[in-house]
Amino acid sequence: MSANYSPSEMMTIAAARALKNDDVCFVGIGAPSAACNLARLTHAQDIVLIYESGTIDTKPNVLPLSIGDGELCETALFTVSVPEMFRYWLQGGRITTGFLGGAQIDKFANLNTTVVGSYEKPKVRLPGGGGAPEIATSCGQIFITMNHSKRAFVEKLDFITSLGHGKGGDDRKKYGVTTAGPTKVITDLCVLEPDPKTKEMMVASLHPGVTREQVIEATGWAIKFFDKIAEMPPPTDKELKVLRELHARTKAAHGEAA
Amino acid sequence: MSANYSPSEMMTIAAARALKNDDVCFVGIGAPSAACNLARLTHAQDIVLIYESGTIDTKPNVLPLSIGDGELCETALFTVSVPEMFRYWLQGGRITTGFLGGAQIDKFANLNTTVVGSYEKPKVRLPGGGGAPEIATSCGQIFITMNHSKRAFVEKLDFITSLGHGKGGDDRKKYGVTTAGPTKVITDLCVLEPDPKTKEMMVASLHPGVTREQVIEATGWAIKFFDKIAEMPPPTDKELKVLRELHARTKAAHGEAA
Amino acid sequence: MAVVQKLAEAIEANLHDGDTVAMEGFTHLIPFASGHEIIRQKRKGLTLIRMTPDLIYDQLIGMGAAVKMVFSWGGNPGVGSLHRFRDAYENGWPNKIEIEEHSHAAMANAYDAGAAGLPFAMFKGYRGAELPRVNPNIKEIKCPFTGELLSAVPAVKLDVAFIHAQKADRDGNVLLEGIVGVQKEAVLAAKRSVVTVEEIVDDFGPRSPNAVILPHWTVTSIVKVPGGAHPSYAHGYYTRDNAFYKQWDTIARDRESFSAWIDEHVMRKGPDAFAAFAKRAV
Amino acid sequence: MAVVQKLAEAIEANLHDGDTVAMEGFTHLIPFASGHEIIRQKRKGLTLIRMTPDLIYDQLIGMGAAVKMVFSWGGNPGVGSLHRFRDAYENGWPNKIEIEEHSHAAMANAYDAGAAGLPFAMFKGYRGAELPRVNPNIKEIKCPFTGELLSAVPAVKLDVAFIHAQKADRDGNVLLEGIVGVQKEAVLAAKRSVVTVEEIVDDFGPRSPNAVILPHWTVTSIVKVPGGAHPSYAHGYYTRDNAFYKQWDTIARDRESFSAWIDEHVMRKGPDAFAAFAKRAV
Repeated sequence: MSANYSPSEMMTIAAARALKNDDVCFVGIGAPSAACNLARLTHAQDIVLIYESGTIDTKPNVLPLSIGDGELCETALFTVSVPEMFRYWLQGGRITTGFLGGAQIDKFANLNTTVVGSYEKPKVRLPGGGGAPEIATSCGQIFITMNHSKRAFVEKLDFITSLGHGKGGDDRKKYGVTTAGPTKVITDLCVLEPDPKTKEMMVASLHPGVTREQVIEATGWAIKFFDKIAEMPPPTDKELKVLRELHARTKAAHGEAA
Repeated sequence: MSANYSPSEMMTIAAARALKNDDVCFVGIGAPSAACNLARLTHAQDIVLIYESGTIDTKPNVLPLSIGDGELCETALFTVSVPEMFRYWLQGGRITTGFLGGAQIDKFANLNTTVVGSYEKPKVRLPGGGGAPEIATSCGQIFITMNHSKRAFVEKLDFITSLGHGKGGDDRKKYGVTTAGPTKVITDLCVLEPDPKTKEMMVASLHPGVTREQVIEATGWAIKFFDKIAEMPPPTDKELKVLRELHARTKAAHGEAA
Repeated sequence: MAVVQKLAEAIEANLHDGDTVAMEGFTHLIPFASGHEIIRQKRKGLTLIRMTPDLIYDQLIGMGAAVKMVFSWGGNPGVGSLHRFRDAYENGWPNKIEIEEHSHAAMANAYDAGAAGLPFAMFKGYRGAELPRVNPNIKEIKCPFTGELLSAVPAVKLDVAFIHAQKADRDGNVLLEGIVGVQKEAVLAAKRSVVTVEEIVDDFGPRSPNAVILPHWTVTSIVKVPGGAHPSYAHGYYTRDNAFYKQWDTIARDRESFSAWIDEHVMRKGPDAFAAFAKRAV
Repeated sequence: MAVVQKLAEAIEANLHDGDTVAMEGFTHLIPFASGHEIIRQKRKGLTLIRMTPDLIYDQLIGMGAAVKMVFSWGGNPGVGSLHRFRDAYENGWPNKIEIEEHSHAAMANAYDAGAAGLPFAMFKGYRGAELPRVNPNIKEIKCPFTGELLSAVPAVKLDVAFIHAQKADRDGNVLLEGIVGVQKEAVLAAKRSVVTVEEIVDDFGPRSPNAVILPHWTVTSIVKVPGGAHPSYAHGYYTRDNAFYKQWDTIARDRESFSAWIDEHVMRKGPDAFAAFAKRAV
């Protein structure tokens, strides 16, 4: 085990560990992409990775900068059009686990990636939802990766870009949604999971060395903890090695391309 | 010019002549397929032929027995799935001329390929509409090829499989249809075209040697003639040669396959 | 996750009496070997969905496997009638069957909707045509922006899809090429799927990035049956047996010659018999 | 029927002030050469439709070509904001622009519906999401069979579609390979289309029967512009210039450096300048 790792590496590794060998993942750029490929290169070598650019069962050697880098297509089993991706594969219910992130999250894991401030007169105009609104409802379950801060973990979203557990309980069903929704929020401090009944996201495990106070301090709502909190095992040497090699290859590839 | 040709050859040749070099045709099996390929091998070498099996811009060396013979795919520019064929290409309005035929036709060129007798208790259960209901309304215009007989050219259809000019006039518009519909019915005796106003199909030309009486006798309604009737020029030597070679190649290919 | 099985095992495990099934292939890649195995296993009460019933459903219907057929063009392509279907529908031999009739566009869209997880398909269809009068599964919907009326039909939802393809790889992925019809849609619209293939390869090798592939986690069972599409065909392997399609008209025209043919060519044979047709490859 | 032209002629003939256009390419094959020519020809009042506006629309918006943008994800992929878009939308520089915002699923379906000749698209979308509150072009429809509620958006209908592809042949057919995005749909949903290509060949040669092709009678104008997708990429020709995407963040962050960049790399250059990027092929 290595003591020298960053909180961001711990977040990626915790997300990778949550993935199973038979998962079919709808992968986003950034931490999700790193986590999914780390899982593929360690304990889940048969995991199927799908990017919304249409690339199915892809095995990139370097992480893509964009959702449609050539690497994804070149290493994919096959590539479909974007309408087919969203119609047959996502809406068709063929994905077990989708990844999302956002600028803001609330206690029911609803997400905002649209605006800070009002929609009509935003303080900050963010990129928008992209695939998120339908990823959130069509995948079997959702994993969310985000850095933990009061600015991001808020009492009330400025805009609901994608549905988490709505107002809690079985609120998803009201919208005709039958999938599980967010089952894990993986941050650089801890992992949140929904209370089975209220669906409020609560701390299920802390990363090594992280205190409850740190989490409380970094959360914009009165965050709750499960009765039994596990401590996330630190990254193994292998996990760190594979992740760092992946990032090094990526950095070299993207720099050289200029 | 050759005097030795059959009425069926004249029908195919008359249909071929009606096709233009820049037509994009939705081709059916039988006489339409022979006519379209004859046109391609004579005066309209750039004509685009599409079969509903998904084969686009195909140049078969022998006529297909089925709508999806391997020959069609092997000689096609490309082949799409059947949903794409009906959605993007037919419904998308990308076809100039569609071919239809049927067991029964009425004076407004509505067609029946579904049942003889009642739908629920048919005297003869025919194959059904296949692509016809949407070909009839989505193509720029429709050519119909049928052998001329009282049993086929009827006062009233047992079942309306596909729309021609409906009850006449601008009846097609009532159904939200903006395409021209049947502009020619090409038989083994003559060519019918719609009256510009009533849209009743009337004799526009007679095949060589065919009399008005023969046509009247073979039609189940009181068929009308345009004021000026042309006589269809007989097949040229080249047309007959190309058509017969096409049929000979086809016969050899289909027989040998056993 | 696809498993490689024997054909008898695959049918046994995946198909039950009363199931709603599609055996697709638009002229090309029709899964005849699966059809014959279903006849041998004497399944009953099936609802058979197929755009063009073709000989494969004529054979199943003639053997009493079906109670309902959903279709859009019920003939022997380029030849004439499906006599066994007509005998069942018109005369109730060997049993009565119900029909649900659509157009090709309707069924192609209904498969697409099934694959896409939608409850129904919409299209510009049936305008001025009479089928909506006799088929209650054809309705209208209105565009909420323009007011235009469109046709609606229920999505195809299957218990089992049967298809035939050129190749599977060791991971259980399936490659189709040529006239691909609605096979991908049928498999994606089904709870279970049985895919017979010409061959199983280690790797598909060099190919278009946009090749038509069904990945392993969408397929239930893979069975190697070379020639398994005969008298239909497999692009790149063997051609359509157009002469047999013509002969079928005589074979199926009466009940005795049909029964004799099935006895000789289906009941007394197994899937290996199809290999003889694969060998005639061109 | 496709004609082969110079880029300046193609834009001149096909694009008019006030048109509704899409320049598509999902990360891959983005038609930057056409975008630059549109800037040089100073078109105004355009409605720009694109799932991911990317740098191509950031450049057009920064030069005042657009009055409206329809989109589903408006960032610099993997990098951050589109500063010129934000400056126009938040501060009205160089002019105000209106936005119409959708999800990817909505736009992908809307392109599909446009290609299919439908007036609208339906999908299981926006459930529990807030965009329908602020976008009147998102409505609901009800399945006439199950009563399930689905989202509806208008089909994409374009005056002109601009795409970049690998190859055209002498007949004017266009071949795309790799991440094909919504380009086929964009062309089929458009009245006119301008396709820039890496090369024009006599014949596409051996290929999958199911290759992605736009046939000549669906294309208005073909222009050979090697490297014309840079800093995006062309599968089989050259890779994405990820470093430039990162540099753009600095270039576009302020108005002066943006204007200087456009002046140097767009206004003082022509389509031939893109050939330098094609040569960096891997």
